[in-house]
Amino acid sequence: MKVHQFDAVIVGAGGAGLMAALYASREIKTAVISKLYPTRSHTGAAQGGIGAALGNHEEDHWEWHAFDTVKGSDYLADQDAVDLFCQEAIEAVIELEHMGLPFDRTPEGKISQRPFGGHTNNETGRPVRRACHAADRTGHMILQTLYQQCIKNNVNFFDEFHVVDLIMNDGRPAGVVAVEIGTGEVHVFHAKAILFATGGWGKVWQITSNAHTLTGDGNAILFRRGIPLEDMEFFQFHPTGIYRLGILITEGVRGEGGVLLNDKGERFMERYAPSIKDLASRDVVSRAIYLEIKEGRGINGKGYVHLDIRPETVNKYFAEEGSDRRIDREYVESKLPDILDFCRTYIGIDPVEEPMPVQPTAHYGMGGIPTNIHGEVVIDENNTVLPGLYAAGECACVSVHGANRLGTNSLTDLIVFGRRGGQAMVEYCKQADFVPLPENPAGEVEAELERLRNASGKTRVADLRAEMQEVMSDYVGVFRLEEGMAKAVEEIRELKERYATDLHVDDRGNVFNYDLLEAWELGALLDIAEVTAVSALARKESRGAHSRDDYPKRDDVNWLKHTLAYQKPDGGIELKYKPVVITKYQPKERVY
Amino acid sequence: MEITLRIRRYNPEVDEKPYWAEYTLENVERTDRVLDLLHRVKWEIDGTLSFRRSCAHGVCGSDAMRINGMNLLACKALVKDFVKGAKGRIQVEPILGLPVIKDLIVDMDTFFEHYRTVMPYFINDEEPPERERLQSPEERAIFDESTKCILCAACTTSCPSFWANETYLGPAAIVQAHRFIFDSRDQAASERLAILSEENGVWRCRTIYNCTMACPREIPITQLIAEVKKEIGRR
Amino acid sequence: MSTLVMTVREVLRYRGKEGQLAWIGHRLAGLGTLLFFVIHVIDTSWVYFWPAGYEHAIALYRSRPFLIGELFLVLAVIYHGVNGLRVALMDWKPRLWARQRELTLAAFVLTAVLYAPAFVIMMGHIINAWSATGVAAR
Amino acid sequence: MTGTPSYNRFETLAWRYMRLSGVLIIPLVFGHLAIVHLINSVATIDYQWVVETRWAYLGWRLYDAFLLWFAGLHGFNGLRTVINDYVHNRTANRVLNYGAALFLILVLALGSIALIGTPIPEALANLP
Ligand SMILES: Cc1cc2nc3c(=O)[nH]c(=O)nc-3n(C[C@H](O)[C@H](O)[C@H](O)COP(=O)(O)OP(=O)(O)OC[C@H]3O[C@@H](n4cnc5c(N)ncnc54)[C@H](O)[C@@H]3O)c2cc1C
Ligand code: HEM
Ligand code: SF4
Ligand code: F3S
Ligand code: FES
Repeated sequence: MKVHQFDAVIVGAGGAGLMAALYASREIKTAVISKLYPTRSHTGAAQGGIGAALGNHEEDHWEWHAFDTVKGSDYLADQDAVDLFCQEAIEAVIELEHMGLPFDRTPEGKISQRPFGGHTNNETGRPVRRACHAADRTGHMILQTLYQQCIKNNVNFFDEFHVVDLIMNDGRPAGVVAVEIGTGEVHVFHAKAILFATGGWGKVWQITSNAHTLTGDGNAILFRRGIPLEDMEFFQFHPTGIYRLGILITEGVRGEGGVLLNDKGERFMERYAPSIKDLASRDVVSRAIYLEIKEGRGINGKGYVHLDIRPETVNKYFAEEGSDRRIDREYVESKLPDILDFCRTYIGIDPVEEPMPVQPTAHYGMGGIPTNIHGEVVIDENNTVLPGLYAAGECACVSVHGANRLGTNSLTDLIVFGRRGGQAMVEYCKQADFVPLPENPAGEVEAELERLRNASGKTRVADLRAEMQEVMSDYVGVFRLEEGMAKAVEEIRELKERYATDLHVDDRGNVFNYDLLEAWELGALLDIAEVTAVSALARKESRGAHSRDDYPKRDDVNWLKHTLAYQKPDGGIELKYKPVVITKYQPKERVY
Repeated sequence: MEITLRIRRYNPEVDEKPYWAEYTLENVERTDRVLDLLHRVKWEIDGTLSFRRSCAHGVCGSDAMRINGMNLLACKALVKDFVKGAKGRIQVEPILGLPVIKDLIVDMDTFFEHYRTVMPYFINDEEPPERERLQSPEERAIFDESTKCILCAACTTSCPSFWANETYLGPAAIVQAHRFIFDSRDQAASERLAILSEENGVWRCRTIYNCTMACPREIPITQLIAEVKKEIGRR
Repeated sequence: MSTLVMTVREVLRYRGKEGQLAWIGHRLAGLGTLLFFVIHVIDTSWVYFWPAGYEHAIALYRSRPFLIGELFLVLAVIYHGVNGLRVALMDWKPRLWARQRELTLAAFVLTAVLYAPAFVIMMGHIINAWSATGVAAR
Repeated sequence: MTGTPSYNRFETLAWRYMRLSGVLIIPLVFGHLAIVHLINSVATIDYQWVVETRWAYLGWRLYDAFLLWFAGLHGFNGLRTVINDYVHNRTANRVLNYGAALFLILVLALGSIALIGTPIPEALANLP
């Protein structure tokens, strides 16, 4: 076992982790630990854009952005945080540009922006161009730019180190335990401040836009250490994943004019969201697609619809709407090169010639580790801060996304709250001392890893994971029912039992034992699946991404509140609730 | 269809030398990725098989390997690209020129060291303006191709010049340098060009084109290298 | 040095297609030509330093292995020259990369076209030489 | 940034030289091949031929001198890059490179001396 000491340790090197690292490393001794090489983080997969009311093409205001965000969240977002978020978004995006990020440009040389779901001109209700982008690889550019700047600033990276535990001493965080993947060696990182930025957990579901490595590790680690998880029932299903593969087709396609069509060739979104149609927010569109499919209007009666970006189709609708915009093949090629590439490679379809088969795909966790606007982890209904512990990015829940995140707001979240987290750690480390390491700080988790390494039951990790994904997709997906969710909770508990008693791991070695680490990751997924199902079962209303057939209406009287799920000492889950911060925007019905 | 996967395997804790192992998989779809097949081997047959992967759709750069003799991303290589009939073989081995650690996993240290050598970060020490620095779409287009790189190393490890001599910075590092050299906002082009004018820099490129053929992001690497060579010549 | 073996092996194994083939050929042809060039300069200098030796050397060139070697030498020089021009062209006009396969094939074809008459003429010399002087018997 | 960065001019020049000399060598060496191996052949070439039909003329001597120097430098620079590719051990690399350079000097010297020194046969020299 090796022990390292840093002022600040950041777990995760996606957009959020790197942004925090940039800020922290300027003033305090900082380490970034990541189970992937930083540039492999899933931020690199983000396509469409980063939201900020720059107004480079047309009138726009951060207040509009804030209202759209709150409305998109189905009024569950904390409005003080949203205001700050939308204000800081502007300077954060400019800061990225100053770091060299190669945005697409307008003819005047400014950052180019495109329309995106749920982002509107508040006066006309029409879509507004707010998504700052670099073709359809915005996340890639952000990740690369931030990593480059970290290299420039000599940030200490521990690449391919898998964090498996948070060390607590007397209720205070003292560091983390990580496995060096290349050698199997266990390392202890002793730190004053620890920030988690481990990203999402889409792998809980079958069809997902998320990477294989997005297994919610940070959330599970903290949850096991008694920290609650907030609003986990809200998980976003992106309307347009490639049929059966789940690979994301960015909302930018619809931003550029693409439309969704059912088997009859109808632009069905006209019925569900008469004013902004295909650019309604994601929960609305995903539900619409499922309803179409349920009514038998999926393409050839199958479980998908078409997304059409062929210039002739798009121009037809532009003309119908009285817009004078027109697009052509070259334009599509230049704005959506990667999307075209994905379709050509994986399904042999050229989107400029043929429409793309799409279905909703598990995409983004609105909930997560509860934090305040400084990235500090808060652990109860009164927002009590746990000093020294921070979270940012998708794994965190500030909450600015509430029950449904608007497209482009996650990348903004990484930058705004990653930066705030980094700054807060600096302030904290300047005045705080190290919490001493407890005796044998890695003992517990080492024992668990040993158990997994030698697990010789009958259930393969992959099979157990597949069963979990099936249960969650069937019962805790886009549409939910009391009965199904109860069943899910029960079945997940059974799977957890088998995980504890009947698991099988082949690889008993130390070097790059991904067999073992996948088993560990499955443990995290199961914990998260359970929290999600339990939180969802309890919430008896429909709001944002949580949509119940048995309670189809939003219920602000009883449910305008955040869920906090705690692990009970005996292993069960306890739910508490905390109020939503409402400032200017009173909840009202959501129509697009 | 039925596919026999022939994999170059090596576990430093058990094996003295690398060896070939074969796995036969049934019910393979023509559109399955080679990554899917590797997963099936790992998940259904032998969990000790080790390889890196994450995104599974060609954007993270984890899983460059040599498939049927050519560097590709396992997640962007489809079975139908290699096998036409109902039965066939696909051969997978680690990329060449970096030390193999286990099975398909190589030690990427040299690769990232070369990457860091070329100062792969934006440098402009002037006080930035209030808003964005302006850049015309034309200026932006000059370095567009080099911004696409995902650091997968498929190019560098396909280059005979790199096989011959690992001190060669390699195409990936040059692409990264190109990204900044030709960015109108950046101020350190000369420093990077000076680094690349050294013996282990661009001159080791012998215009072989393996890199360009291998790049999963379809970056015209050889063109970019040549542009850098010309730029050095101009100074 | 071990990387030399590796390069040779992997150039055969890696499916690098035309560019790689063209390169290894260029390198071998260049080195081969260099070897011949060195020998040739030395023996030609004997015209000054050691005229008798020069006659010996020329006699040696007339022997069977050298006559066959000459066939290869000319091929090597033609190919190296043509391909060298292609490489210089590609470095000079980077955007030609999109046509690299065609250009490389063109270099192969041009080499063949230039070599074919040379080959016929040289074969003629060889046959003449062997039948006329009986060198073939040596 | 500060100061002028230092470029490796030698490598840059060497690379350029390879391309330029290559283009120049083409007519020289193709001509040489045509004369020596096609129009004539080793069967007809001997001391007499060299001295009387070739080096009797200053033009041919110059032609051969150009070929000697351009091809020599080109070939040895090529050899240098090959050595640098495959021989990584510092000492071995030095030894080989210096060895090659010395050898090049020797070869160029031999060739040049022969070109300059070989007397023009009297019979020819006396021609008008
Ligand atoms: C396909 C796709 C497209 C998207 N497009 C957009 C878009 O256009 N606009 C937008 O705003 N948002 C978009 N999103 C959402 C957004 O990209 C993500 O929410 C965001 O990138 C998450 O960033 P992150 O920094 O929180 O985590 P990630 O980038 O996922 O990084 C997680 C990091 O944590 C590390 N890590 C995880 N577990 C451990 C562990 N146990 N030990 C050590 N390290 C660990 C990983 O190595 C990684 O470095 C998209 C998401 C997807 C999947
Ligand atoms: C006929 C005209 C010639 C042309 C156009 C030519 C062109 C070139 C070029 C462009 C290169 C550089 C290759 C690179 O950097 O990738 C090269 C390399 C080389 N040339 Fe030539 N050359 C010619 C004749 C010769 C001759 C006559 C010799 C021998 C004396 C020779 C020996 C070499 C060698 C040894 C190399 C190095 C090979 C390598 O690096 O792979 N060349 N040539
Ligand atoms: S240039 Fe292409 S092949 Fe090379 S590392 Fe980048 S993406 Fe991979
Ligand atoms: S393969 Fe190598 S030699 Fe140059 S063109 Fe590519 S870097
Ligand atoms: S797994 Fe990400 S590139 Fe293949």
